[in-house]
Parts: sequence; C-alpha cells; structure tokens
Amino acid sequence: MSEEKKQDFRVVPGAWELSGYNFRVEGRGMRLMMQGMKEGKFTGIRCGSCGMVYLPGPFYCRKCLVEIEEPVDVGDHGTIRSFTATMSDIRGNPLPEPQVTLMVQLDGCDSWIMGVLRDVDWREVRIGQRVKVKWRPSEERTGSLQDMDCFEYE
Amino acid sequence: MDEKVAVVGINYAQGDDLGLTRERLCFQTVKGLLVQLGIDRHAIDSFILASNDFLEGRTISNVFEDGPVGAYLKDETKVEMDGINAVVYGALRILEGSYDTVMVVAHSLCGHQVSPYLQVQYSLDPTYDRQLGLLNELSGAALQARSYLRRNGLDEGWLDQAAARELAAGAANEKVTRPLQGMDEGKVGSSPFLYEPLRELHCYPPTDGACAIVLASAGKARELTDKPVWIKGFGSSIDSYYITHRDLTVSSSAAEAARRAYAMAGITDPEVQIGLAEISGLFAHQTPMLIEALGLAPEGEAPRGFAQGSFGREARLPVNPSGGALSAHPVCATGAVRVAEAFRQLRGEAGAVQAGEPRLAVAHGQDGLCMQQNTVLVLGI
Amino acid sequence: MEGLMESYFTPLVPMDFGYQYRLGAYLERYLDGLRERKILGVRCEGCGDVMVPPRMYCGKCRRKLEEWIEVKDRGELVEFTVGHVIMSKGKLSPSDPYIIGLVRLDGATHPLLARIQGVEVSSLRPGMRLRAHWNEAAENDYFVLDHFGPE
Amino acid sequence: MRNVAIVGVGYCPVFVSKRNDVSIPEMISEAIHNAYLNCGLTPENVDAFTFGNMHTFEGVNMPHLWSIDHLTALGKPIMRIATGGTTGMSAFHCAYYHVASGLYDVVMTITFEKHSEGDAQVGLAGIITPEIMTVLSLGIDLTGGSGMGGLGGGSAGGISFQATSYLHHSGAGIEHIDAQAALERRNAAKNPYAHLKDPECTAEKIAQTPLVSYPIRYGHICPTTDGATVCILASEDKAAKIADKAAWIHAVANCTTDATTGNLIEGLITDPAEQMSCQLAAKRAYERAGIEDPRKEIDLVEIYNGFAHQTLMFLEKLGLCEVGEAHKMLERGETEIDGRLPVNASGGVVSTNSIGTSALNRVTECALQIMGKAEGGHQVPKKVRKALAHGWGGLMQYNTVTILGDAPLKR
Repeated sequence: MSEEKKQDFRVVPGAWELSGYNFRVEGRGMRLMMQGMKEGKFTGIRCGSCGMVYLPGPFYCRKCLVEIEEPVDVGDHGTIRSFTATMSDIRGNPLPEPQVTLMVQLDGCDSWIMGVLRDVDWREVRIGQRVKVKWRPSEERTGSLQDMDCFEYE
Repeated sequence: MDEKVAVVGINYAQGDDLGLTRERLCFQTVKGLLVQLGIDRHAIDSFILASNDFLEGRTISNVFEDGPVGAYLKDETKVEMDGINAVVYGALRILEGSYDTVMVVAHSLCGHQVSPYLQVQYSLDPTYDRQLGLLNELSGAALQARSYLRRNGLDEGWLDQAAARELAAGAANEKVTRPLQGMDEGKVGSSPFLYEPLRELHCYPPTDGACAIVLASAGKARELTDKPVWIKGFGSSIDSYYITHRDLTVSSSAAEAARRAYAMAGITDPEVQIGLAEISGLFAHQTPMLIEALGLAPEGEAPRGFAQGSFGREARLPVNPSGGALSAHPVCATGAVRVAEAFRQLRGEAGAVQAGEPRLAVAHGQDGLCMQQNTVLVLGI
Repeated sequence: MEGLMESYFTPLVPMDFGYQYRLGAYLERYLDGLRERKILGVRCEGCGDVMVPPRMYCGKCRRKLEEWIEVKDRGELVEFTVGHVIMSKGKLSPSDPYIIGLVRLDGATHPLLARIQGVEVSSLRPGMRLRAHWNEAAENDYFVLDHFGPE
Repeated sequence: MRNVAIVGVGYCPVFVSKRNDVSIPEMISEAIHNAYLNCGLTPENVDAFTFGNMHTFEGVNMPHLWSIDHLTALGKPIMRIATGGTTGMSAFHCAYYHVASGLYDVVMTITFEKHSEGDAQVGLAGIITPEIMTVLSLGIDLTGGSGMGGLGGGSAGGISFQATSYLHHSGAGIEHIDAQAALERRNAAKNPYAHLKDPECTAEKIAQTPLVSYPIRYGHICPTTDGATVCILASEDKAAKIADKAAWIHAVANCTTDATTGNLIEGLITDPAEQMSCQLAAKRAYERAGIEDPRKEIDLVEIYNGFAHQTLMFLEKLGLCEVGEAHKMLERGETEIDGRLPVNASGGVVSTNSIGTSALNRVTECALQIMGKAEGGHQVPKKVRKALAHGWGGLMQYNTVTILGDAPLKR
C-alpha cells in the first residue's frame, strides 16, 4: 500500500448520539402481516389503483402515490428470486456452516421477502427453484416475525 | 429576472408534533399540493428534497423519502440545507431548460424526533469547538444578540418586545399550530434565561414541519395556475465559520445575498420597492438584524422601525406577518415556508394574516451558527 | 382500525456512532504550545489578522497562513454571555450560571472564546482586563488553558 | 440551454486509507489548490460552489460550514448536495445547472470523504438503524439462522443478492467477477490517484480471497479511502478563454426507483439487479446528448462499482452492450485500457472509494481522458470523443449519468 507518512497528528473523539432520537416507524402493514403469521399465513396490502401487492404493506403505493389499505392474503409458496450464502457473521467471524438467505417472491405478491433456507448444500441453490414457508407449530406462534421458521423446498 | 420561473403552488404543515412519521408527513404534504393543483405525480419532472441526515437520524436520509414524495422512477436530488436553497436549485433547473416542473419538498421532525439544536451542534469544528464545549447554537446566538443590542444602545428588555411582536403575529396564523395565544412582553420577559440575554421565548421553538412547493417554467406555469408568482431574483452568501472573526453586530453574508438577489431582480431601492418580507430570524434579535442586512431599514434603524410600527401587518412593509421562525421553525423547511408565506401574501390568500396587497416580496433562509449562510429570494406577481 | 399513533413502532437506538478526528499541523502545534503556557497563532500576510487558535487558511484573503506568532496570555473582554443551561445530546438542562466570553488577547486582532471565572457578573464590562489561568495538571490538552480571570 | 465545459480537475495528492497528516478542511484544500493549478484560474474567478460528501461518515453536519474558510468560497454562493454514493455526481450536476442556467460562468464542485475518521460500516448501517432496531424487536434473528431476514448477506449487505441475480440473468460466473476485479486493480496501478493497486493482479489471485457472502469475495469489495476531488466548470464563452483543453458536458441525467433491499418493513424488496433507474437515466442522457447508438458512439466509460460485479452489470444496464454480453467483452479484452471500450481505466470505485468523491471521480476521469491528461499511464491510447460517467448509490436506487464530449454539443 502506498501510504505516505508525513506525520501522524493526534486524534480527538466525537460521537453521533443516536440514543438521543425518538424514532417513529410506520407499522400498520407490518402489524397486519404479523397478525396473519400467527395463523400461519401472509397478509399484504393491494393497491386499489394499479393492483400491485406489497408484503408487508406500506401505507401508500409508490407507483400511484395513493394511500392503500386493502388487505390481501398471499401464498406461502414462492419462487427463489435471489440468494446468498453467508460465510461469516455480522462481525466478520467465520460461521461453522454457510448460511443461506433467500429473496423469495411469494405466489400472488409483487414485492419479495427474505428468509433463511436451512439444511441445504448452498452450492445447489438456484434462482427459480420453488420453496415454501415452514411455519412454527401453531401453539408456538405469537404473532411475531419468529412465527416463520424458515423456507424449505416445495 | 423576467417571467421565467414561477411558483405555482405551495402546501405546508408545521406544529409541535404533527403525529406523523416522516414518510407520512412528506406524502401528505406533496399529495395535498398535487390535489390542489389538479395534477398527479407524473406531471412533475424533477424532485428536489431538503432534509438533513443528522435531524433524520439516518445516513442518506432521502433513501426512504423519494417514494412518499412521488419520485419513484423520477429525477430526484437532495439539497442538504435550508429548503429555500432547494427552491433556488429548482429555479436553476428550470432555467437550464430540461425541466418544466420541479417539486421541492423540505422537512424535519425537530418537534418530536430530535432536538433542533443538534443541527448546529454537529456542524461545529469537532477538533476544537466540540472539544471545548463552550459553543453551541444558543451560546453563539446570545453573544450575537448582546453584540447587536450593545451597538444599538438597546437594553435586554427590548428583546421581549421584538419576540412578542412576532409571537402575536404567529398566534393569528392558522398555519402555525403552536399555542401562542396571549403572548405578550410580560410573558416573554418572564420566561427563563437560556444564555443571557436570550430567554426561552426569544428563541425559536422545536417544530415538526414540511413544505412542498411546485415551480414551473413560464409556459407551464400559466397552464397550472391563473396567478403564478414569479421568481425575480435570488442570491446567497456565507460568512466565516469563526464567529470570533465576524462582526457579530451585522450579517455580512445576508447583506451580500440580498445585494445579489436585488441585482438579479432589478431592485435598486428595496426599502421602497419591497412590499413584504418573510425572514428566518431564529432568535428575537435576528429579525431586526436581517431587516437591516436586507436593506429594508438603514443599519441600526430596525429597532426604531419596530417602535414606529413600520413592519406591522398594516404597515407599508410588513415583516413576518406569518409569525416568522419564532412561531415555528421546522429546520430545513423554514426558508421554504417563508417562500410559501410570501406566495400566499402575493396572491392575497393569506387569510387572517393577509398584509395588504404586496406586489413584490422578499423571502430569506439561513443555515449555520449565528446565521453563517444566508439565501434571499425575491418574488413578485 | 387503531389510531395512527398507536400503529407506529418507536424503536430505541441505544447506540452512539463514534469518530476519531485527526488534528492537522496547526491545531497540533497550538495544543503543544498550551502545555508550555504559550498561546500561539498565525498571522495573515494579506490582512494582518491573527488567528488564534491557528488554522491553515485565511478565508477572507484566500491565502495559506505560515507566519507563527505568540500572543500574550492576557487581554480584554469583548463580549460575554451568562449560561443558565447546559446542552447535552441537544437537550437543555438547568445549570448554575456560568460565564462564556470573547477575550481579545494582547497581540491578537480577534478574540478567543473562553470560560471566565472569578468575576461578578454585574462587574463584567467590555474592555475589562483579564488574564489566563492555567491548569497544567489537566489531562485533556484543550483544558490546560482553563479559564480567564481578573488581571 | 448553453454549453458547459469542465476546465479543471484537482485531486488531493494521494488517495489512501488514512490521511494522518491533515485535518478534514486541510485535506479538502489540497484538492482545491490543485484544481486551480490545473487550469490556471484563481479563487476570484469562481462565481459559485457546490459541495458534497456523506456527512454521517465523519459525524460533521454540513461540513462546508466548518471548512468554508479553507474552501476559497467565503462570501460566495455555495450549495450542499447529498445523495449517498451518487453525491459527487449530484453535486457536479448541481454545478452544471448553475452554469447552464446562464446565471453563473464559473462554478467549482468540491467533494471529499475522510473515512478514517469514522466507521464506514456503521455509517452505512445508519441508513436504516431505526428499521433494524424495529425488526429486531419483532423477532428477527440477525445472528442465528432462522426465520425471516437472517444475515441477509452479512457485511456485504444486499449486494450479494444483486450479484447473484446479475449472474443468473447474464450467464456470467463468479470467475468473471474475479477477472473484473483483477483488471481494475491492474488499472489502478497505473493511476497515481488510486488506492488499491496491484500491477500483477490476476483473476486467480482474486479467487483466492475468501468468500464473504456468495458470490462476493473480499477481493470484489472496495476499500474505504480518504480523499478529495474538485472540478471546475465554465460556460462556453469562459471555457474558450480559460482552457486549452476542455471536456464538454453533453448531458446529465438522474433517476431514482425506491430502496430495494434492506427495509423489511414496507414491502419494498424487489430485484436489486434490475436497476431500472440506471436504464432510465441512461436513456434520458442519450436523448439529451443526441446519441442514437451508444454502443457505437461512446468511446470510454467510468462506472460506479463499489463491488466488482457492478462494472459488468451496469455496462449492460447502461445499454452499452446486450444483457449477457458484458462478461464476454471482458473475456475478449475489449474493456481494457487499450481495448475497444475502455471501462474504468482509473481502477474504478472498487479500487478507490472515498465516497463523496467516488461519483465525481467518474466524471473527472472521463474529462481527463478526453483532455488527454490522465496521468501515470492510464491514459487510453484511443481518441476519446464521447465518454460516459455513471454514479450509483442510495440503498441500491440512485443512478446518475453524465455524458462528456471533446467538443461542444451543437444545439
């Protein structure tokens, strides 16, 4: 590396204090989806104007710029649209096993969701393969994002 | 500048806490304006946002803003300054010729999400001023206030009058949703000191707010409205960062910005020609300082003008009939709101705060510690 | 449907992003000077202004500053404010009154912002003579020049 | 609409991972000084300034305010633009509009990033920190291997999904990403203002770097760089007087879609490799520049590629080849410095990434190639008449395009 060293001057600290903010994040579509997940299904929102189905549903359609609120159930089967196999954890330490994460377009939905595909050889994963959601047993489901256990092949 | 770029519509909201997320605030403000103009988002060629990552609490804060403002698959950019600069950029884009319509959207959530003081706090020299911890937006403004008072031989109580004047105007403005009723000198003068001579009610309030403005080329403007408000001129300038190296009794950069704006607008005698001013004075002493810098009163004469009622709603040259930034200061949107208020006044649509029938107005916005950077826009009908 | 406010998530972000700011040659030399009870500045050959603390450029003359000079550790009060609050993470909390002043040091053309102690607020006047109080024991270089008090 | 030219370019002397010898304003002033030297102008000649960086990377809000005395801009109009990765080009476009409006004759764009003063990973996470904290509270497991979300590409973020999708649709393989990265490291070795340089780099060497998240390897990823870049623009009248050589702006265009990955909350995830905003921005730029067949008319390209697959992907999205052709052009050597269509002769962003400058460097590199002033052996041998500079950023969604030519556009 061609690091040119004239002189190393001292450094002084600073911080961006995110702990001082009171954030607000839109939640209707997410809460609607989680409600459905408790019953083992996905509920999105359809734009009444263009028909686009989003999951989880935003409060507006970005194409039509209108408020949207029509709940619509989408399938829990879908098609792999992209994937990755992660070799290290979020801090960069190697994982014991590569972890496969998918981007899946669920049947009847235009936007995609992400989720884990377990117990597979990551080298065999391909775009276009069919998968379905493996739900946790109904008695364990609480209406949280944990209610979906993972994806598995159809 | 002749009739080349017009403001054709405005919509804004400001309040202590509007009860919205930033996405919903942007969406509602833009949507309201599109409905008012009878167009959809496809009628807009270009979107210019004004917001600030440190106030949004997010890196590249416009990432999730361009959907709600209607910029999906459109040209969008962000001016990370007071929104009046986004209006200037919009005008430049129209003058270039590729765009007939530009939507400017400025906002922040300093009412409920974050302290507005961070905007300046994080802009300070991290290798010196932030290490020492003496300087902040309020201590800087206090030194500026006292310098101004001292030069003009005014006592500290004069700030109470100056603040009460603007707060009373704000109380009459339905577009200001802060509880300002019954503000008088006594109430202002009994609010606690922050940094002497500045008391709490001499300082702007934390405010949520957003302002959307549609600009259009001459041809398009006449399609979109019967009453286009023309941008006649604009200018901006900036002072040294180091307040120790500035003359704190005047705003040189506001004066320079105004000179540029007036030259472009062909204004030779602003005190006589301008019929209305909307000025972003964030502290009680700044509005008079800016009145002088903008050439609306001779240097040192603004306080006398106040005493004589020269800048009241009924006067020939009303200044901040909206209540100004002392009544509501949604950082980033404030300068854009000044443009919007001037637009309402020039069209005679300002309702309870309508101030005569101005034909030519000046709007002003600022950024930085002690008004470091200033932008001035001249509008006419 | 529930109210809008109830539908929002309100996540706490219990983290602060950290930074390390690099000093350049000018501020480095200034801080080194303070350790020797010297207040250093740079003089602009264009306008004659003396910058304390020193920096690389004179904005007004748009020229690089290279002439180092030492200014006195005493001078006169130019302006002041009395703080009744302290600001932390942008939030204000009440404080016992304290004085911040602009002090023009002898040999400098412009003032330095500093804490002022040992003076009654009622006796503060522009032009008042002040001198530096040093604290060599300060761990933080910035606070070796601790405050200004009566000459 | 009047013609606007680039008449001067200034870089800080080196682009390296840590500038321990200067403060932020001092580093910026180096590039400004060099820009004046480059074209013989003085600060008095400049009418207005535009300024850009990603300020959460240094934790300094609107750093032009703090730096202004060092920027030769005191008393002048200065406009701060910030759009993420595209910031450099967005600020440049703002300067273009200043001049093209007819109101300003000479405008300077100043950009910088001093990554060593912050943490780029953390700064990027700052895009969606509140959203991440929300989904964590709702049961997303970022460390284990269950449920929705997962690691989502680890430190490479949503980029891995983009690369996978690109490979699938183009028919290219990971070995092509390796080869592209190697080519850019070799190009960087010839550019005095590049950061990661390796004159002997090969695809095999890149292939030995560990996989971070398939198909992204360490060798595919940009560094974090300290640097500053300055560009001076002038109107046609002024340019003729100032510069012996100039690069003329034929078109600027810009487009956004919507954040396509990372936000699990609002159903915004779609194909990160579609890059419709790039296709639209390019289309608009070609129209404005009067370009009918970009494949025949564009002589040189600088692509914003934080990750090596993006060079290939954007070459296709920009319409400079068919889908599935970019990696074949690479195989045939057509995109090398002496190739038919040199791509990232500078070494690209994947070799040098001081984010605020990165998209502007694409423009300045195209300009220097047109002027024949690219230093250190990365000047391409062919005559460059028209060049395309591309910028990318946001959360996958911003694309900016600038087309430059060796003569003013006839309007």
